[in-house]
Amino acid sequence: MNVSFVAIICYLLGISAVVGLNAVILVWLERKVAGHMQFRYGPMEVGPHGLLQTLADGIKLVSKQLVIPDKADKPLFLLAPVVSLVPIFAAMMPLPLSESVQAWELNIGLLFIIALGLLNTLGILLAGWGSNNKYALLGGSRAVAQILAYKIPLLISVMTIIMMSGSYSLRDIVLAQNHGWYVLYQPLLFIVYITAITLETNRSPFDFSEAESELVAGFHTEYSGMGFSLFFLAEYSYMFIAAALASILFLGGWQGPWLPGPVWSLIKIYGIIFLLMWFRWTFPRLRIDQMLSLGWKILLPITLVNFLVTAGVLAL
Amino acid sequence: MMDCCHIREVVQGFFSLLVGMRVTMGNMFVKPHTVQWPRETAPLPPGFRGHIMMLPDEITRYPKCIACTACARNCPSQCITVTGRKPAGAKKKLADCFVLDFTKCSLCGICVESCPVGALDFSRDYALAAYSKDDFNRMNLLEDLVSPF
Amino acid sequence: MQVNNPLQQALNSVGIEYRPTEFPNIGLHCSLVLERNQLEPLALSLSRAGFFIETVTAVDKVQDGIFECVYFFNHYDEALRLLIRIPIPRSHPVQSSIGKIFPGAVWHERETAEMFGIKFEGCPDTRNFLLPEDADFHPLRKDFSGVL
Amino acid sequence: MKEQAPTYTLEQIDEENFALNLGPQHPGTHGVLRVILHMDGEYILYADPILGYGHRMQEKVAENMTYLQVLPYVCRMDYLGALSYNLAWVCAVEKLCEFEVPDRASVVRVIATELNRISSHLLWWGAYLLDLGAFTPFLQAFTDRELILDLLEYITGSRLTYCYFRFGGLPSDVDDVFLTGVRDFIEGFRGRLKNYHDLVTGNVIFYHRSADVGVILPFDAAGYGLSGPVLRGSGFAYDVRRHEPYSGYDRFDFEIPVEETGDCMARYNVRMAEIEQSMNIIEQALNTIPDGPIRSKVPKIIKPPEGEVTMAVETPRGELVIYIVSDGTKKPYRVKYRVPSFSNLSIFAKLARGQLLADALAVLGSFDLVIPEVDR
Repeated sequence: MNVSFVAIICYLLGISAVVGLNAVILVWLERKVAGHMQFRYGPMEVGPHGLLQTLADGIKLVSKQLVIPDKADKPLFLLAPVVSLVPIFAAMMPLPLSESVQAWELNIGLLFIIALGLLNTLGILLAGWGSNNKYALLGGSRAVAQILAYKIPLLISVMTIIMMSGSYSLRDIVLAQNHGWYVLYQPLLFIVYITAITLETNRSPFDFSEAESELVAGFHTEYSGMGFSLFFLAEYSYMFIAAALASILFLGGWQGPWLPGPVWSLIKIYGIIFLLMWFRWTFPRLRIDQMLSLGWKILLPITLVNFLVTAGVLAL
Repeated sequence: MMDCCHIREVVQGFFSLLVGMRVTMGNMFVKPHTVQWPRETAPLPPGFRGHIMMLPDEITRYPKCIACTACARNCPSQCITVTGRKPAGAKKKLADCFVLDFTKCSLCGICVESCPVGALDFSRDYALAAYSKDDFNRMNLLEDLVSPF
Repeated sequence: MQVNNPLQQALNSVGIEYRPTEFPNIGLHCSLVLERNQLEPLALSLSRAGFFIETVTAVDKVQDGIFECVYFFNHYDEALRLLIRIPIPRSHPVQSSIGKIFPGAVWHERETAEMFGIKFEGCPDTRNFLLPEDADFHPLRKDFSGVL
Repeated sequence: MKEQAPTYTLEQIDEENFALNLGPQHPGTHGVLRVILHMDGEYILYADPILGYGHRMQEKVAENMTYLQVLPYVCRMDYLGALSYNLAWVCAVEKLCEFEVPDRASVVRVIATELNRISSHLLWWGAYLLDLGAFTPFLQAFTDRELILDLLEYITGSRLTYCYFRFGGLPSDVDDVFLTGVRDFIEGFRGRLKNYHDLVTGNVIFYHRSADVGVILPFDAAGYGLSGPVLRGSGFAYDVRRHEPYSGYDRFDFEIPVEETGDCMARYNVRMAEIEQSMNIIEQALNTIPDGPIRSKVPKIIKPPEGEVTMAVETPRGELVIYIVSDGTKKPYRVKYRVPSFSNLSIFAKLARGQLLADALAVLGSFDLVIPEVDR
């Protein structure tokens, strides 16, 4: 780890820029995708085709008062969005966009990102508990209930990939796909993985912790202004990380003909994000117990069987 | 056997999701139905019921209203106030004050139908906006017409 | 009329004569004026015959000094709208509840109770319903002026 | 009034449980309905609906108005099926005063009311899916609903709270533009309805959210006085249009869709089938629409004879009964609206018991409630 202090600062600044820009683009993209799937245009007023709408919204949110409920647990209430957002800066460090564009080549990068991803749930739980609101509490408890249901299939599918590539390093995993992307070998696992990251990023059809027709706004019911926008930022950044992992694990990361590596990476990442948006604007929400049985009764057996079969094939 | 059914169910369920995704993807290639107001406007139908207005007589440009108060009496919301006088030398009464409280009006059109001389009609004015309520709770409908008084 | 009319059977079983009315004119198949104590057995027999409760309401006949409790029943298989009127004195407005027989009647009775000030004895829930919780006026009475 | 708490037993309620105030401002309750839920985690132990936030005392209002003046007010109760209410009131007064209605007017009334029914069901379809967490169906339904609103606006002049029918007929005739517009709409909509089924009906998530949720047993239906699609989902083929035909519904050939299971899925299927039946009715009406006058001679001031009248109409939500007592003056002596949503909602407390919160909202959505109608 011969990364100098200055380099870390530079990378953090770069990551902040990626986080901010990514959120601006994704919010705009989400609204455009939603609009066009629903016979609407989406934002059109601020900037060409509403490109600057997110910026305008961001300025509005920042300038708003942060209302703290009287009976809320103030430290937790204020800490929750921060707990949600901060791990993202760390989690983005080991993500390679190409062979050379990577903040920190970490030999256990995959585990590092997955471990930090759990902190998002902690943020949601803190928000739900600290708000002292029944809807928020239900949202927070739902987020915790769903962790196990998706983390175990997720981890097993990641383990399968690790077994195939023989490395925890994201860079090595991509390089191991020189002869063929893993999605070609493991299409079923790819579907499971996409389902799991939909769950992980709390997006419809699994947006239990903020189910707006049931829990008003779930864990962020009481948040306004900056607190709310931090959660928003965190949500879209987690989407970016999850999609980047999916592209690295299954779609060969930056590999692709003609175009340079980072472009391929971004195309794949945003392709997967578009898929997640497509899910969101198509499906109704599951019920919480149905999600649990989906996780335990469908995803887990698939990944386990797949794991054993892969192990057997590799051993031969 | 149970497991076989279970797997088939899962696979069928998965394909039903793809069918739904096809529909939303298809939607993306349909031209949006939004009308970008105010740059575009939707056509107003011929029978559009805006707030009521006074019709002038074709020749004299005086209001046709004869101040019979049929509209005011039939109005379910009591939002019309009308008074009339007889100008010197005229046979009929003419309205000298016709005030509509548009904040109460439910746009049912009973006043227009009950008018015996056809002095009332719906305007096609739909983009109503004002800074205060006063602009609408005392709308003087005789304003634009030539007064006989 | 048919003999196997469920309404006829239900009425006969509690000893009430079935007299159909002219349906197209007033929209009813049968209209009865009953005593207060006749209601509960009739409701039970109507329930057994498969009738459903349409509504419970009242009419304030202020000149006669009575409230008329009005019950509407109908049948799902054939249209047999039955209207039951029960006059109760305005000075002592008490009526027995059929909420135990038709659970849906509870809401109608609560509404009637607060609107007319009729007390439904045995109604499982007597809180105010559509009016504010603390309202103690009865707006549908004819002598209610709207001024408190 | 003396207050007495409900005598239901809440044996499971202890300090582990909590009360959740659902509404009156909640995205899942479609209006100002408030339900106090006593919950154990996500499970509902006991639900207590509290009404009256939109109460306007419609019945007293009607007592203080002439028969004509009540007309625009009835439509304000059910803003989604306003023409059914409009029709109920004019039919009731016509029955009371024995006015004639010309054939053409009756048929146009049927066309307009059925269009209104389709638009109401479409809105329900979108809103129900919104309750289940899907957003696109809502706007998918709205794009088609807009077309209906355009058609109805063309004849009635307004888009939501229509006040189109008059005693003895209609205020204005319909022209060919409207009739061909309706024909075109039905033709196009039949094709688009397939997309609706692809997007939602076959969807496995939707199926699991709706099937076996909120089952209404046939026994309960009569006890709670259910009607409309909520009832027909439980196996009763009761439809006022068939049982007590009004406005010439007996001339049309249509089926009453019935499902046996009584769950949310059954109510969904009934409504989807009803949209198709309504289209059949409209098509028949378009083919048989006679020429002739649209309004019979009716006195300017309506003064019905002393007496009373009961008029039942099938609104998109169920059976509406209007009961008018006339004392021979210009104003009704007593008006009672028996509204379908009121009775349909009354079974909710029973169904919600022991359900998950998400299911309870699905049940609420499947009832297709219009709260101003419940509150009147």
